[in-house]
Amino acid sequence: MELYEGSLDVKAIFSRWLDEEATSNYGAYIPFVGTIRAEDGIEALSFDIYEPVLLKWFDAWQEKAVALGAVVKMAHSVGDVPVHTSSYVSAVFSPKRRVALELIDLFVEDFKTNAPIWKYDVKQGKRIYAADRSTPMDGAGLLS
Amino acid sequence: MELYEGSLDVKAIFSRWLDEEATSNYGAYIPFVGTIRAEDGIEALSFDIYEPVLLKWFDAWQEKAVALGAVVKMAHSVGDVPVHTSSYVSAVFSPKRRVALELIDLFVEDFKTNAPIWKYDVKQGKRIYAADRSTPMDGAGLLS
Amino acid sequence: MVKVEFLGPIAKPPIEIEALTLIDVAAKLKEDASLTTWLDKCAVALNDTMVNDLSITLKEGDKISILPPVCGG
Amino acid sequence: MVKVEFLGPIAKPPIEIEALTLIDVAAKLKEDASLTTWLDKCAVALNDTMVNDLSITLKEGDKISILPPVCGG
Repeated sequence: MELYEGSLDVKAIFSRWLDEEATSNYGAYIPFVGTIRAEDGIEALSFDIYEPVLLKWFDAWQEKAVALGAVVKMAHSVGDVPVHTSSYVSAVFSPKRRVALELIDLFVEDFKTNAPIWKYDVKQGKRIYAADRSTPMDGAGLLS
Repeated sequence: MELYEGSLDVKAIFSRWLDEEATSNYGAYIPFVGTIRAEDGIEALSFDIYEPVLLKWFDAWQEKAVALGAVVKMAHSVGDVPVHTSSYVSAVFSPKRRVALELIDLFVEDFKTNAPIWKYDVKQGKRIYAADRSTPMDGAGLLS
Repeated sequence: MVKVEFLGPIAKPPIEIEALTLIDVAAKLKEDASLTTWLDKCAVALNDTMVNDLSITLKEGDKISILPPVCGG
Repeated sequence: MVKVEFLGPIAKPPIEIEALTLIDVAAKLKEDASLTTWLDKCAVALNDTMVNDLSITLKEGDKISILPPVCGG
């Protein structure tokens, strides 16, 4: 789990992860790279992260991955990330392709729902919470 | 569609594809990297490819991808590829993550069934057809 | 006393309140009009572990985090 | 005359035969004992397009490719 101020150096992250597992005998490596799209006149997206809960969320996924003989990795940006640069890379390494293809899908989708990260559009220098694209986490409404 | 003699330079391919689509406004980039596992005492795998049919297979996938607003890319090795090096990289770029996650799965699975590529184990310098891991293509048995 | 912190876009400073369970916390937070639109969409962590049970007994110094809807990536 | 080529592990040189349809090609190939274990597992391309219909009419110079089970990646 890696957090960075601003845009990710996607090539460096991809390459380092490849090197880290170069002799682990995994047959499949599937990264997912998320890049900021230019839309609705935004200059950038900006992110807040609550790191303690993110780390627990990630560790729980790592346990699931290891139980399948696989491993997961993740990097995310904190703060502003300009359009056409990347804020998110996650990856699965696994001996077999089916496990890798299924795990990257579940990992990315659960990330979207349950990773404690808040997204803001940046327009004319102002940060606007992306309420319409945000999802209540599992268990939301407990105090209502 | 790119074919190379021997192992793929995965980092260079990943980075070049990223650069090629740097301003295409895709939000999701999912590569699949296939690496030769050390197992059953093999030194390498070796590949034969029938390029004319592979190109048509790939072009048909590119059409499907474009219809979904996405694009696919692929690189594969010809000849011997030593263990712990990579023989196959494919990728999907798409505006949205669901399309990308579903397309990479379908693309890789159809590749395994219908790309005209033959795999051999290399043991003590000898090439042995991987018959037990090979799959008859769609329409097999037409002449039997 | 337990500490309640509001994460991300809620943009509200942390508060300290008396509470024996999350039921007490819920009652207290419902008194705050600025939270009305948030509470039904927010998840809750106790000492950085996500929780789903209002009856958990709280102890002095516990940290309760209020997590609004998320959108990483 | 049409040309029949055998791809990948079949490791057999191409042949030229007289054939009006793929039915003729099938009949000819079945005479070759070395192909017995291959034909039921092989797919067929005509001039590099995969085909699924035995009744296609062939013309002089057509290329028929016999594709054994594959395993890329």
